[in-house]
Amino acid sequence: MMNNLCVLPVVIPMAAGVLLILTHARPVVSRAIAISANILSLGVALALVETVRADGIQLLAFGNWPAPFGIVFTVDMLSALMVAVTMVVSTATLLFASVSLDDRLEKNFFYPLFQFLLMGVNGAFLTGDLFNLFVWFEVLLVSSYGLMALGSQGYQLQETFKYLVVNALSSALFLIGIALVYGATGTLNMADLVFKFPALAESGMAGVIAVIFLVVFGIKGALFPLYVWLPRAYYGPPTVISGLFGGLLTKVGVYALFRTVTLFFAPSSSFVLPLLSFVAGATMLLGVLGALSQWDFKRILSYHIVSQIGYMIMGLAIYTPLALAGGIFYIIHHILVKTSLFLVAGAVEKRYGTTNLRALGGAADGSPLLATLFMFAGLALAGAPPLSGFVAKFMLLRSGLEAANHVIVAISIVVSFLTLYSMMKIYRYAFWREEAETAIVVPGEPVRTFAIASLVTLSLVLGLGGALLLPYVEIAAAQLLDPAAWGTAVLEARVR
Amino acid sequence: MHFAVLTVVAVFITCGVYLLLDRTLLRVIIGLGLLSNGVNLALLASGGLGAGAAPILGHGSAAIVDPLPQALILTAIVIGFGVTALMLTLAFASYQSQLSDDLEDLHGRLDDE
Amino acid sequence: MPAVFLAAALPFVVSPVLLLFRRPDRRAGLLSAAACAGAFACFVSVALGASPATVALPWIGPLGLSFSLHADALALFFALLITGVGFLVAAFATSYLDSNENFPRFFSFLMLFTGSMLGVVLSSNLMALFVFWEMTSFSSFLLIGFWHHRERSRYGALKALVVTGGGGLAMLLGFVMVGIVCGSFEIAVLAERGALLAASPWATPAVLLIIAGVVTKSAQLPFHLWLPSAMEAPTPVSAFLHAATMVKAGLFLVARLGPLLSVVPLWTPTLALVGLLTMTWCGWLALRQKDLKALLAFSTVSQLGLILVLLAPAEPDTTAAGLLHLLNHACFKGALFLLVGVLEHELHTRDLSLMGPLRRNMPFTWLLIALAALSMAGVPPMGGFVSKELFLDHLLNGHPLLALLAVAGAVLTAAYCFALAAGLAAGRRPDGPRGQDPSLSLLLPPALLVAATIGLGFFPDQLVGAPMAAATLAATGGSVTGHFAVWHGVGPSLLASAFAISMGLALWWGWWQKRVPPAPTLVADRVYDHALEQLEAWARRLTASYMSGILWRYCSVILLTVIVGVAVVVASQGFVMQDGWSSRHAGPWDLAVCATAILAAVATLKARTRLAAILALGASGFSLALLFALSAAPDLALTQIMVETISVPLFLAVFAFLPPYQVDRVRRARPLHALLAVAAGLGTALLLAASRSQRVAEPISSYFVDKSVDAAGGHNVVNVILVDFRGLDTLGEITVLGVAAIACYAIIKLLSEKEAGR
Amino acid sequence: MNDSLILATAVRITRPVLFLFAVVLFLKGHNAPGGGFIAGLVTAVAVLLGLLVHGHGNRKTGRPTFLYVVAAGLGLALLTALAPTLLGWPFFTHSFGFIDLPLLGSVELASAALFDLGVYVVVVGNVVTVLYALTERR
Repeated sequence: MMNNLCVLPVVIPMAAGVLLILTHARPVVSRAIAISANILSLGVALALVETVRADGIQLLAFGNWPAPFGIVFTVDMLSALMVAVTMVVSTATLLFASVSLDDRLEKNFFYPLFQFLLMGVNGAFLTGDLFNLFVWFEVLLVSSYGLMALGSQGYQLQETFKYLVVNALSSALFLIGIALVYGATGTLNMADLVFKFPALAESGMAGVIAVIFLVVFGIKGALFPLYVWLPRAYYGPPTVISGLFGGLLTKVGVYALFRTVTLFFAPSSSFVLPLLSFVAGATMLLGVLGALSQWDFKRILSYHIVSQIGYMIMGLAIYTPLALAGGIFYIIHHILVKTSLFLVAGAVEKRYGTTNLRALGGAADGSPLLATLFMFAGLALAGAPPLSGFVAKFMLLRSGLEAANHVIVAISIVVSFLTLYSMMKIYRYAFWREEAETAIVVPGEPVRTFAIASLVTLSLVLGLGGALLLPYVEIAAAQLLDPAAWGTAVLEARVR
Repeated sequence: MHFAVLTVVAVFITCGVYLLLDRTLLRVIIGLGLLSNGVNLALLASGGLGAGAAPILGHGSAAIVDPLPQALILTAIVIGFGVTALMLTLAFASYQSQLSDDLEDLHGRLDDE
Repeated sequence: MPAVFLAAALPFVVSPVLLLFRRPDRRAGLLSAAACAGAFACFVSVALGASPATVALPWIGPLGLSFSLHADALALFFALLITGVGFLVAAFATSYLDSNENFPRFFSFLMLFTGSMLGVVLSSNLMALFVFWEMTSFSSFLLIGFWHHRERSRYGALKALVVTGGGGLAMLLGFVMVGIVCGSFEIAVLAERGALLAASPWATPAVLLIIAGVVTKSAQLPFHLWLPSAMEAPTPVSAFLHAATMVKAGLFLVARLGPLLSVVPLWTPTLALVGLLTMTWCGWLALRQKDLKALLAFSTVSQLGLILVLLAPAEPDTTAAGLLHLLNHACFKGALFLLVGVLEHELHTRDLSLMGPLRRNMPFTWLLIALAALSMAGVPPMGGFVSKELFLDHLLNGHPLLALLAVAGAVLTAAYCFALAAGLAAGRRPDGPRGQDPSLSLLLPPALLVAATIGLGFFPDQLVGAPMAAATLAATGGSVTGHFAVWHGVGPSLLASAFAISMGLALWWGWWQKRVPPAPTLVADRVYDHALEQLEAWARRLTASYMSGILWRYCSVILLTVIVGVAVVVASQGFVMQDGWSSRHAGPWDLAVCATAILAAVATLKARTRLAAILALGASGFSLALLFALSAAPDLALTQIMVETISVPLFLAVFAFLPPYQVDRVRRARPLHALLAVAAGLGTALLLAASRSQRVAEPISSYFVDKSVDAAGGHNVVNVILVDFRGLDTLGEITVLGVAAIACYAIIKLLSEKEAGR
Repeated sequence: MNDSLILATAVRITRPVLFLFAVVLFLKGHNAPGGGFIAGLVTAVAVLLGLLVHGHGNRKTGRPTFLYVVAAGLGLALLTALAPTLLGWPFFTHSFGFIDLPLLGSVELASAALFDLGVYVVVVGNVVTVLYALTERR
């Protein structure tokens, strides 16, 4: 099915971004444009999800050039879901930012950078072309550099510089990977590669290419041992930006892993899944230990990003329909919950002027609603029932046990426990105790609370109403596990 | 031809990586520049280093070289250019606020203590 | 709407509604009490058969999860206990809490707990049971930490959550294993599939994991540590959660799953042994407490051990006895906690050794305490006597060593009960604080509970015989053979009972009365504190060891990962490389340009000044442009030249101002860096040659050459690819340029503003 | 003083040549080496030369004029790509045709050229913005 709808999640943010450059000096207008664009994209994304559910994979051959020659957007359920959840959290984040960001930052191109970031993220989720994926990665990265440095504080600048260098190295690796793929197969289209790539298995080239791409996406997705850059980088920018990054950016890397591993790497190299299983366990464990070592709200959350990514990769590594569905469920859950946690941190910072746990205190008395929201989100992150994290974790546990992968299951349980402990540590220091003296009342609290509450409510809905999302993630998992059908659908689609 | 070109790729990447692992701001940036030059050349080689005319049609019917890697390299060069500009800006701004070009001085804090 | 659903949902509905009350509004408490009463009435109607006992509620069907409720006699027994005690506690708390307390929050948490607890006992699905099980832990956390400005409260709350939450997670794993083995999570289905479980290799680990859940929740050895710390909660909470209900969730689970899990031989002996040891050891610990709440806490743990012993065999007679003692314990221990709360309220201390004589000043309070304590001591004709007789009876028929332990436990229990009753009567300090009996609203709830336990002593069979038999039938599928009676005739158990009471009396009189021994520090407590401390310290060291914040380390990690990964793959899978993919031979020009490029690259390493380094980079770029030109790529050559032309001045503009250039300031890691660099460079080149030499398919680019002129109207194929065939790449590429410009501008602008503001 | 005079003169002569060169590169791009990106860079070099001689002049710090240029280029490129969707064609479908003009003969009109123009504009906007940002502080 050729469908121009597929490109709208890229076009709308881009158009909005262009407009927002022009209106940058007028925050009120900018907010209105940005938020309406987001809501529009959200609508498109939901329409895409429904279209894919009803009619199967949606395609768009750009310039009317057929696959594998032109670039194709290949929208299966995973892509559509990722775009939809992206738009949900970004809308909430935007709402939050519109009442929390410093006026100076708002006027200095926060909104256009934000929209271009979304453009890159959505493009990466939708494309079916390896080099095009590289381009979208660059779009989202360069926007993230801009956002991360927004404010030009010393710490921020130096961490952004390091973040940039790490990602530039990763981009160079990406290009080397592409050179190897093109050199060996003469194609860049992922559907085409589904059929051509396995021929490389014999010579060992498939394995080499797999390692390179695993590292490239592992850097973006913050996998062991490649996540070293993340905690500091995410500490620098204003909390609301960290929130968007924490929820979204690493998930692009995880998405790329899900996509490429299922399409070519796992079918052609037997070591990929055991390797991922090991990496998943190490990522979970070291991430959560990192979180335990910290005394800052934002830093703890940053380490938990790492730790939680292990669970998603665990789903990929187990590689059964239930496991992949669980992994995708986990991605969606985590994007919502992690963003909402960062936003809570942002709201706390707004009120008390710090995120240092030792200096905080008494937020449960100062703003009980916020404490309630944190409690829900924190418990959801730890996988506590009946929130969204529990359903995802249950699926992973069950599939892990069914696949007799006992080690990873045991690690995941231990990490859940430590996550719970770590969340309660935050609660104990930031929300309990006597209220910190630095408390100030800042305007915009209701909007901030609304933004967080909407995400937390979604987490609750996905927990209690897991049956609503389950069919979608099951479709997504089934599509991932049948790359041949996916590839055929893309290659045989007719252009006008 | 491929031996010569591959040697250049190897040397560019070797020097690039070596500089990238330095602790001086400028050398890191130069390292990345060399690295991306090497990678671009690698992309060119992936299309094959055959004898052929430039991919501009209409001047006789001689065999032409693979045009696709050239297009990819062009895109990569442009993106690299944009990123380099941003990196220079960051290096500049970072220096202005920290007054050091030694990256080990810029290691940041592990936490707030 | 079925009454079961209504009753289970009521607390969850009331909980958020309560938050709408204003802070000092006691009506929040009344509403909670009303909710409990309403739920109680609903359960009564179910028990009388006036309403269906089963409600189907979907959750995630395909995963085997449902929220269906099933109120069989066992569940109803617990549900009535929960709502009944809940009603009394809510009523008590309404007048007990100081008027400046946050009533809405307190009762909201309390209702959340009540609902969760009802969920545990009513769920017909194992995973739903787990959901509510964990929710009781979370609400307990919030309630223990209710006075969160106190460090001890925060500590106790976290400890309770760590222990019960951790046990819960272990149990989750056990549940999922059982569910997979038996092919269902519905408890009714599971009960029939014990054979499947018994045959599975997972049976033993699964049972051990579930036992971990049980013993943590019910605070059995060695996890008894959290309950005493949880006593920092407001007293009504202690009475409700930590005496009457939550700690009994573990026991409920034993009763509920016993028939299924006892197919695994480990189940019964493990639980029975843990229960007995806990009963005796914590009885000893209770005897050594001066803090009344700590005494009651250890006594609770000890009593829970007793009940666990009775429930472990999953046989009808012992189960009935266990349930009876559970009911008794809820009554006398709930009453004791509430009464200790009254004492604390009146005397502002909980320390036994500081209290004045109570009998004269607070006669009613003392009387109730004494009666409840006597019931706990198992003195006839109180309710506690009836069930303790059954307990001793059960054990005297077993192994003599176990019987000895049981009797020792009974002796200790009797001793601390006398210490409680008689110690308070006279008081340690004649000059200690004196209070007076509180208002009726505070005395009535404990009085009702005490009345219940006395009633259970006189008319056990008439009062609860039938419901107990039904609950036992529901739990074990078997019928009770005997009757509950206060008088069994003279037998070994009566003798043992008499011995225990007299020995207890002697122990109290001869030893405790002389001097209260100092409260011991718990080994388990020390282990817990030390473990957490060490964990954090270790995590800190570990993280600090690799989270350096130093860029070259980041890059080294990445490079090392990819190089080692590729090397391992190549070493294990081999490597094919053929020549002949490059048909063009290098001419002198080619070689000259390549040599220049290499020289330029090496020069960047050697450059001693910034200018030289930048120019060397430029030179490498320009020679690359020449190489492009020689390789039939004129567009690339042009682009490269222009990019270098602009980049070099940019570099100069940025770096002109920096301090003198320093090369190789760090020496120590140089060899590693060189190794990584050479491996990366050489590796890339080799891989490239390998990949190119084994091309498996014709490249797609011939399509572009074919279509360029006719279908896209351009002769320069590269340009046509850029603006047409792969125009989307270019759209992304110019977006990168645009965003980079925005970011550069914003960074510099904000930097200037920051400096101007300084 | 003399140096800068010579430089200024050289630049005065070079800049128009460069601009013209840029135009040629742009127009030829579809059929010969060149195109929007290269033309944009050449234009930017011309601007750079001007900067070298004249400095920032009295350009007021902090006016993002050239970001508007970037926006215009991005907008143009996006609209060109978007236009075919209005007719139901996939995004980015280009079309081209030839018309006869006096003096110039047969001239190709291609929507791809419009897109390339967008590229050109963005490149100019980018380079000039970055240059100004990095040099205006001294």
